[in-house]
Parts: sequence; structure tokens; C-alpha cells
Amino acid sequence: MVEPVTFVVWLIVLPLAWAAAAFVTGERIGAWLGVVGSAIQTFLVVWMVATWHVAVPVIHRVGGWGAPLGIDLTVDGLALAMLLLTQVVSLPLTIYARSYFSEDASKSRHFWPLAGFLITGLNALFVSADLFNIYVTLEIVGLSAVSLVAIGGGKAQISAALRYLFATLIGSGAYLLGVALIYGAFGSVSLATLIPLVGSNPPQAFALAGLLMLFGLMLKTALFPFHYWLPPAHGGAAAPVSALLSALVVKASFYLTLRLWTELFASIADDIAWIPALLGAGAILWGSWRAIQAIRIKMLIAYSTVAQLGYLFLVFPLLPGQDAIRATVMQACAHGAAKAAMFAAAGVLIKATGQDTMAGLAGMTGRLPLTLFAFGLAGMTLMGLPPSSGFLAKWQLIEAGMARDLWIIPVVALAGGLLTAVYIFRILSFAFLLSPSSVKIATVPRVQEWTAFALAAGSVLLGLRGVELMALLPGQVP
Amino acid sequence: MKRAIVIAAALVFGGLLINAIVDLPSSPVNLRIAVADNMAKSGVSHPVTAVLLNFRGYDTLLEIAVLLLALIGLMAAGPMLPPPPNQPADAMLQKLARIATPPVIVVGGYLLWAGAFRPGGAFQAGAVLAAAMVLLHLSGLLSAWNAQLLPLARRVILVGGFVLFLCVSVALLAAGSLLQYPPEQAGLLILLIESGLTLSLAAILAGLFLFLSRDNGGAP
Amino acid sequence: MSSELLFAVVGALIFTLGVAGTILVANLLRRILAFNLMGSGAFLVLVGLAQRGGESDPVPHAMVLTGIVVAVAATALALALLRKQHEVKDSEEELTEIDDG
Amino acid sequence: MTSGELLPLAVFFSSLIPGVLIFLMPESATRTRTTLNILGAVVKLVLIFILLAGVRAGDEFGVSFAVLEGLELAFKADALGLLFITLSAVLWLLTTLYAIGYLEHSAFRRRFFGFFSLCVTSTMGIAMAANLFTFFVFYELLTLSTFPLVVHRGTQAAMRGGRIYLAYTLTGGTVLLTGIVLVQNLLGHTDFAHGGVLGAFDDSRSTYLKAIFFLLIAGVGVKAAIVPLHGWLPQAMVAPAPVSALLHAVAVVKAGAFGIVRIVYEIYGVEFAQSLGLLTPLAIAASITILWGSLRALSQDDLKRRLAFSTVSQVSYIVLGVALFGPIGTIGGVVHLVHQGLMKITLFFCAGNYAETLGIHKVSEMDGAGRRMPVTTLAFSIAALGMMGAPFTAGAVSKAWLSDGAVAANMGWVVWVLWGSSLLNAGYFLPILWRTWFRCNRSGWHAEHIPVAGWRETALLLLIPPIVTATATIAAGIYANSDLSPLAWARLIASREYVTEIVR
Repeated sequence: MVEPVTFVVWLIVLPLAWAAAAFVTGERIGAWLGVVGSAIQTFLVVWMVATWHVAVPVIHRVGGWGAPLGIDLTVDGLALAMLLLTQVVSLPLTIYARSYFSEDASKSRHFWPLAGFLITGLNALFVSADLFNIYVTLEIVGLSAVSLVAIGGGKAQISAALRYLFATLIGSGAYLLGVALIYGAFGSVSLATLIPLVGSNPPQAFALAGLLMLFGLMLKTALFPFHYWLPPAHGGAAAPVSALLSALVVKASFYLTLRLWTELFASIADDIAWIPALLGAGAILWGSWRAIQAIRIKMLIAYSTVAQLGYLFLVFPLLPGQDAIRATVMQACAHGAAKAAMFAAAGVLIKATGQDTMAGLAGMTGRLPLTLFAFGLAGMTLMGLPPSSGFLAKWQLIEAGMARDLWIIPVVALAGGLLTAVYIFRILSFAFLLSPSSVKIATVPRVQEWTAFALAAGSVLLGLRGVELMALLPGQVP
Repeated sequence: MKRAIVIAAALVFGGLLINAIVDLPSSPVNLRIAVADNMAKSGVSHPVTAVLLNFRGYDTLLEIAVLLLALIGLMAAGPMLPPPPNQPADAMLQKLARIATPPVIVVGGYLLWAGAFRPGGAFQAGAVLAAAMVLLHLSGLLSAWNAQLLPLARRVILVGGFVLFLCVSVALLAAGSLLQYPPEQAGLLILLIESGLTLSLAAILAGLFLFLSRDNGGAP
Repeated sequence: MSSELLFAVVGALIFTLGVAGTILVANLLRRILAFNLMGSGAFLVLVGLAQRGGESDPVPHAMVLTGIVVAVAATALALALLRKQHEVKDSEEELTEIDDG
Repeated sequence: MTSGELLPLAVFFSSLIPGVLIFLMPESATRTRTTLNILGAVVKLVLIFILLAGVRAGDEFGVSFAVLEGLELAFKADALGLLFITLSAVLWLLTTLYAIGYLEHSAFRRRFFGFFSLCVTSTMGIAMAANLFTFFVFYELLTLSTFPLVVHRGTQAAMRGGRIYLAYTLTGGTVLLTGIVLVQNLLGHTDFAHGGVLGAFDDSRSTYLKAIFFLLIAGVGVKAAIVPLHGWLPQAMVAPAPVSALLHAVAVVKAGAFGIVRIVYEIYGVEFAQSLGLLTPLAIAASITILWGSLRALSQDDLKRRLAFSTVSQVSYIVLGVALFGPIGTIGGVVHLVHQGLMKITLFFCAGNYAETLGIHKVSEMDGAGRRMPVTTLAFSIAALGMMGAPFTAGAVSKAWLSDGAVAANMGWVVWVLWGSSLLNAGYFLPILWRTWFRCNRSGWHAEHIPVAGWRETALLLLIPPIVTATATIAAGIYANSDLSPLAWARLIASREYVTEIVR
């Protein structure tokens, strides 16, 4: 059988290659390179998932040195799930973006290289087993995301990008100091080396490092109340960019939080587990509340991201239980696909109506049924209504909470579902209103409608077949 | 009020930090030994270069990517305002720049070559060359670059070093894993990579300045 | 306190200074400088801690070199965005306005 | 896959596939759309008759898919489910015909018929669900697929109705989900089984089990419109007549009532529910709903609102029957599931005809409508009399079995509730009949027009469905004791839910 680990390297090298090539060749060829590259990556990762059978992580020693001298890449079920999500979501988005930017060369010229670097950073981050290397990948993700927001250089984009950049820089600064302290304490930054070294009573610097790194990552994940930078960035960027950012970028820093929390910092995590859960609950309530009040479509979706990220942190008191990890991975994938679909659909609606307001949606169920259907399906996933993947996530979260008699977690999850319904149906009701037939709408290429729909349908179909994804993660329901 | 709180918090944090640093035990792992043991196989004689280009070469690969994408991001932020009328540069300054440039290039070359056995290497070399370009620009001898219409050659130079590095790392995948140098060719390959990087880094670092310059280099 | 820890401690102080700066300084250019201060502090801690016990460990030196380049990249991007923002004539109230979206 | 697994899926897809295809077709493809609809409905009926024969013979039909580790999407076609399926399938065919006539030349027909098919598909899922999880999946899908129908008119009023509908049903869904997860947490599964699955627990858990019961019933009670959870039903009147017919007779309220039947009989088991003392409160809630709905109906001048409150009252007959311990009450309740459907859909068809043809929306405008539209009014009268429980109608059968069941369960007071309700029904139906037949219209019909070519009365497609259902109402009454009647099937169900022999 082909060793899947070598594919992992390709998942990092390929996007680097097409990013560089796209920079040289320019937008037209660059777009094709991006689409084809993503297609190949998707194929590879699906192959990896299909041939995934080992329970123990597979390690690729870069340079052949091996940790702690060299850098290791580690692929386990969790990383594989995130890799799958990244490729599967970014492929339709590249197709979407190719059409979306087609008439605007000045934007797409820089979109493709930056997108390539972003995907590289994500893939590299998911598999890196070296704290300092993770810092570099974090910077790739952060800086490329900021640059993508700034594309085009409108007023709103630039200010949003600057604010986003400051947030992500504080985050990486804190993380970096944490790495420095850990190196000072143990003399290594390789996770595999560190984890056994962390004894029952690690030095004070270790706890401090843990707090610094986790804070930095939560800031990058825009966990309430550190979410202040997210709505302008995600709500202000071009639709394909917003989709990439909301679906994938925030998940990367969350993935790291989860990984470090359960592996490296397990010894100090239990005492403070209620903090992220509390912030998560706050995120759900505050984000939903702001989404309910929003006037602009994309701002509503952005605040919905703030709220949905809250669910990811609700499980922390249940960690390191495998059922909790399954729940949060399902939520990450559900939200990833659904939110990408929603921003893509919003992009179509905004292009068609020429305005980013809900009032402009009147009558769109008749004019753009496919896009509205996509929006509805994505909304279904976000509300956690069956038979969507969002529902499976909610179901697993509730079960995990009950298994430990932490009733508050199911209660918050259920309440959050209802709040989500309020703002989703608020948009949909606007679309069902009758519009004066005089209103003219611009024609949008069908491919954009269909890619949005494909993502939304995927987020629902995953709900009918969650078994395969969950099979990647170890452990069965107790 | 806010000020007071922040300062107080900072003091507390600093105190904790220093306290944590002071009572650090000696670290259980000591990579110094590991590095020393593998220097022979690394292909260079300077430990830092060995770590940068060989043991942790993967970091360096990604780091160039960061530099490159920062440059692209800078270009993506859109065209700057039309330039103010070029004021003629001081003739004295121009003469000085003309004289200074050749030796600076030599220094760059030396730094690149020295990297193998003492502090130095592609970054230092690239930085020096970039400095020379900035100097030429400031003295009006080198016009600024326009992010919107960038000639193919310049684009190739910007990414060339990185692409070369990437190709070498991938080619070495045949040996089993990414960037796995065969010890005998290691020195040669590293020199190759560093030479490529020197040019690209010089271009990128200079670009970070030249793209932002108000003098738009004769663009329409 | 052993003399070799001096660098690390100074680094800690610089980092703290940078953090305070990022929060307190309103002027964005100064804030960017504060970020650099944070970074330098962290690098100093890394190097300082590395050379406890006599001769120094090359690995953190290499990391710091990498880190510096990353910091340069980030700073360049930040300055470019700041320049651009000044050019499109918008300022803080623009930020808050987006916020209320 | 065996035929036992294939058949339920086929029933399911016979409406799902047309639904999806309709969405893919252009708005203009009217004829293809119609053909698809009818074809799907007919195929579904054929499949169902095969199932009926099989189930009567005692065959098992079921299929399941794993969604997660230990969580299955499971379907089964049993006697109880088939009763609901048959009802929905037959009425779907009639409603589709009616809607084709009703919506001729109106906008968004693709959207309407598409969601219409999805709605029926969800109903099939609810009827064939083999565990609470599957039931919930389709229960929520039904909510989602009916929303676009409720707001179909796209007016602000429609939106308000839609919002209220969602507020009630989604909140109810959340409560239901909570109960379901508790059951899952207790048992590790939520499968339906004759005689219930919770019976195993001893008294120590009884309060906990009572709490779960409350959650489950409150959850489904919203769609069953049990007072005080009925607020959405009158508001949903903003929908077009075919939708109202669907909501009231076929899909939504029936899904709620059906859910209550499943929960009482196949999760708790009626004996166990009785031993927990859960049935009497349920009976009281049902009785209150019956009387309150009828009382409110009296004072409504808007015809559809009056019918809506009548639905609130009538659906709780089913709940009441379930709450009466003993097979006779069960039969009364279960058979009313069908009978109420037949009668109520007739009434809504007729209401739609009055509105479409004469522009009548209020009871006070109905003077002399009987002369103008004799056939429609005849159908209306038959259904109305049935609702009152007049002899030779389906309603009479239901009420007879219910009151006997009440006596058998020695809950004498229920008989009085039934009588009171019949009086109230007469109170709000007889005036309508009086106006339509015996008073003559002076002002003339302000908005008289015939939607499409038909008789002088109204369009043919609007006329046939009510005639069929009205006839069925009488047939179900007169031939109640034949082997093919709904009653016979209800007895079959009861005989499988109870160990004891049915005597009457």
C-alpha cells in the first residue's frame, strides 16, 4: 500500500508551487493553476482518508533527522480530518473564486498566490509537531489571511485588515514568548519530546507558557471577547476570501488550541477548562444577538461565525473525552462547509442585487432559487436542524454533556440553536417577500450558484453519513 | 484610569515572567550535543547555518514563503497615490552611491560564501544587496517598482530563489523525506540554495521598500 | 540571579513593555513599533535562556534568525497597510463604523 | 436489498424524486410538473396497497442506515404507520389535483409544488420512523418544508404568520429533542416497539420518566395544537387553501397527533403509561383543548379561522382516544386520525372554493351560497354534520367508539365532554348551513369569477376533490364494519398494541 505520509508532504508542497507559479504567470493561468492544484490536493487527501487504517500517528521526519534535532510532521486522525475539511472546502471555493474575480484582474492577480500560501500554511499547521515550526505556519496563515482581506484596497478592507493584523500579531507574539519559555524549560520544541518530559509538577514557566500560548491562539480564533477584529475582516472582504477565512482560518488556531490543550498542557488544563466554555457560551449569546440585529448580509454571517465558534469551545470541560473531541470536530466540519456556502451564496446575492442589505433580497426566492436554497441548507446546518451535520454535532455535544451530567452545556447548545434560527429565518423571510417586478438584477454565472449549492449540500449530506468522518477519530461511544 | 490598570497589569505580568525565568531548572534536553554530533553530516561547518539550512531547513523554506507573501500582500493592498514630482537628487549623493555600490556587492558575495563556516549567509548577503538598491533608489539612480505592472523578469527574480529551494527540497524527497540531503552533496546543495536565495532575498527586501516608494518608476 | 540570565530577564521586560505599548499607544505607527518590541523581547528571552551554562546553543539562534525575518515581513505588511490607510483618508471612526455594520 | 427493505424506501422516494425534479424544472413547465405530481402520487398509492396487503398478512417491512456510531436512521412500515401513510397519500393526490386548479396562473408554482412534495415526503418519514431519532429528523424537516408554503403569498401578513409558526414549532422541536436525548441517554436507543420500551424501569425512576413524558408530549403537542400550544394554527390561516388543507388534515397537526400515539404506545407502552398515571392528565388536557377550541370557533366570523379552531378541537379527539386506557378508546382515537382528515379536508376544499369563486371569506357573507354552489355546499354540509357526529357519517363512528372507550376506562366524565363538544360543533356549523341553504343573498357576489373553465358552479378540479372526500366521509360511516374500512384497520392496530381481546 502507498504510504499516505508522503502525500502529506505534497499537500504542503503543491500549494506552495502553484502559489509561486501563479505569482509569475499572472491571474488567468494562475486561476487555472489554483483550481487544478486544489483538485489534486483534494484527490490526495481523499486517498489518504480512504487508506487510513492505522490507529497510531504516522510520522514524516523532514530532513531525515527526526525530533528533537529536526522537525517532524505527524498525521493522526484529527489532523487528517482537518486536512480533509481544508481541501474539500477550498476546492469549490477556488472554482467559485475563478468566476467571481474573472472580471477584476487587479484583484485576482494577488488572490491566487495568497490563497496558495494560505492553504499551504493551513496544511503545514495541521501536521506540524514542532512548536516553533507551528509559529511559522501560524504566521503564514495570519499574514496571508490579512493580505487577502486587504485585496483591492478599499477603505473598509484596509482598516479591517490592519485591525486583523494587529490582533493576529499580538496572538503570535504571546505564542512566541510561550515557545521561548518552553525551550528554556525543556531545551526542545518538539511535541513528541516534550509531552513525556512534562511531569506531575512542571516548572512555573511551563504554566505561564501554556497561558500565553492558549491566549494567543484564542485571540486568533476570535473567541469572545477577543472577536472584535473578526466581523469587519470577514464581513468586509471579498466573498471568496470571507468564505476561506470563516470556514478554515479560524479553525486552524482552534485546532491548535484543542491539540495543545489535550496533549501538551493536559496537566494544567483541567483547572481552567470552564474559562473557554464560559467564553464560548458568551460567544454564542453575543454573536447571535449581534447577528439578529445586523443590517448587512455579510455582517450577519460574520457575527454568526463569532457565535458558531462558541460551540467549538463549549466542549472544553468535557476534554479529553473522545466523544467531546468527536463532537467538536463534527461542529468544525459542519460550520466549515456551511459557512463557506453561506458566504459564497451571499456573494452571489450581493452581486445580483448590487447591494449588501437584506431589504434588497425581496423576491429573490423567485429570481435566484438555487442560491437561496443553498443559503437555506447552510442555515439548516448552522441551526443544527436534522438531518444536517450541524445536528449531528449538536447531538454529540448534548450526549457528551449528559454523560458527565454537565446539563448547562446541552442547554446552551439548544438555546443557541434557537437564536440561530431567529437570524437565519430573518434573512429568508426577506427573500420570500414579494418584490416589485420592476427591480432589475444582474446576471451571475451559474458556476458560482452551483459551487455555493455544492458546499451547502455537502454540509447536509455529511449529516446523513457522519460515520466515515468520525471513524477517523479514535475511541467509540462509551 | 485605563492607563493605570494596564500598567499595573503589565507590572504583575512582568513580575511573574521574570520570576518564572529566574527559577527555571536546567533543561533536560540539550540540543547543542545533538547539533555537534551531526555537524559532519550537515555539509557546513557553522552550526547556525547547519540548523538554518539543514536540520531545521523546513522552517527556513516556510519563512521565505512568509517574506514572499508579505511582499505580495503589500502589492495587493492596491496602488499608491500618484507620485509627487521627482525632485532632482543631489549630484554628490549620486556620485557617492555609484562609488559605494560595487564594494557593497562584493561584501554581499563574501557574506554569502562565509556563511558556510562563520556568521553570515544568504540573509545577511541579501540584506546588504537590498541596502545597496535602496541607496541607489534614494539617490535617484534606481526608479521605484510599480506593483501593478511588474515585468516578468522581475517576478521571476523575486520567486526564483524560493522556487529553487522548493525544487531541491522536493527532489530530495527521493532520498526518503523532504530536504533529506545526502551528506556528501549537502555542502554543494546548500551553497546552491543560498546563492539563489541571496538574489531573491535582495530583490524581495528591496521590493518591500521600492513598491512603497512614491516614485512610481515611470509607470503611466 | 546568575549573570547569564540577565539577557532573558531584560527580554522579559522588553516584551512586557511592548505589550503595554500595544494596548496604550493610540498612534498606529507607534503601535507597530510596540509589536516589534514584543517580538524582540521574545527573541531575547529565547537566546538568553539558551546560553545558560556557558557556551550557547545554535538551535535557538537559528530560530531567532527565522523569527526576525518573519517579524520583518509582518512589519513591512503593517507599514504598507498603514500607508494605504492614510492614503484612503480613513481613520479610527471608520473602524468603529464597520463594527456597527 | 430485499423487497422488505426496498418497499418503504420506494414509498419514500415516490414523492421525494418528483419534488427534486420539480425544483430543477423551469417555472414554465406546467404540464410536465403536473404529470410528475400525479404520477408520483399514483405510484405511491400502488406501493402502499402492496404494503397494506403485506402488513395485514403479518409481513415485516423495515430498513435502517447508521448515521453515527449507535445512531440509526431507521424506517419500518407497521399497521399504525400505514394508517397514516395511506391517509396522507390519498389526500396528497386529491390536494395536488385541487392545488393544480387552485393555483392556475399564479406565480411561484414550481416552489409551491416542490415544497409540497417535500412536505409529503417528510410526512412519510414521520409515519415510517422506527425510532424517536428518525421521527425527530422528519418532524423538523416537515417544519422546514411547510414554512415556504405558509409564507407562499409573500405578503407581510404571510411573513408574520410564518414567523409565529416557526416560533412555535422550532421551540417545540427543541423541547422534543431534549426529551429524545434523555431517552437515548437512558436506554442507549430510542426504538419504537409494541408495548413500549421504557417499561423495564422500576418506580425509583418514575418522576424522571414523568418529566421526560412531559417534554416529549409538549414537544409534539405544539404541532398537535394542544391548548395552550395551539397559537400558531389560526395564524397559519394566511396560507393558500390547499396548504391549509394539508396543514390541518394531512401533515402538520396529524404529525403531532401521530407522535403522541407513538410515544404513548411504543415508547412508554400504554399499560406502563397508565401505571405511571400519565393518561388521566393527558385526557384532561385533550378535553380542555376540545372544549376551548370549539368555544373559540363559535365567535369567529372568518370562515378559515372558524375551521382552524374546529381543527384544534377535533385533533384532540385523537389524543383523547389515546388517553383512554383500553382498546376501545384506542380504536376510537386512531380511527379519528383518518375520519377527521377526510372531513376537515372537505371543509377546507369547500372554503377554498367559496373564496376562489365568490370571494367569500367570512361566514356573514355566505347567505345563499348554497343556491349558487350546490355541490360544494352539499359536500360542506356532509363534512360539517360529520364533525357534529351525525349518524351515517365517519364522525359518528369515532364518537361512538370514543364514548364507549371512556365508559370502558371508567372515565364517565369524558362522555359529557364529547356531548358538550358535539353541541358546540353544532353551534358553529349549523348557522353556516342555515345561511348557505335557507337564506338568500341580496347584495350579490362582489368578487365572482370562475378560475378556469368548468361548470357554472366552479372549476372541475376544485369540485372533484371535495366530492370524493365527502363521499368517503359517508362511506366510512356506513361501511364501518366492512373489512376495508379505516375502522377495521384501527381494530387491527389495537389488537397489536394490546394483549387483551377486543370485545364490542
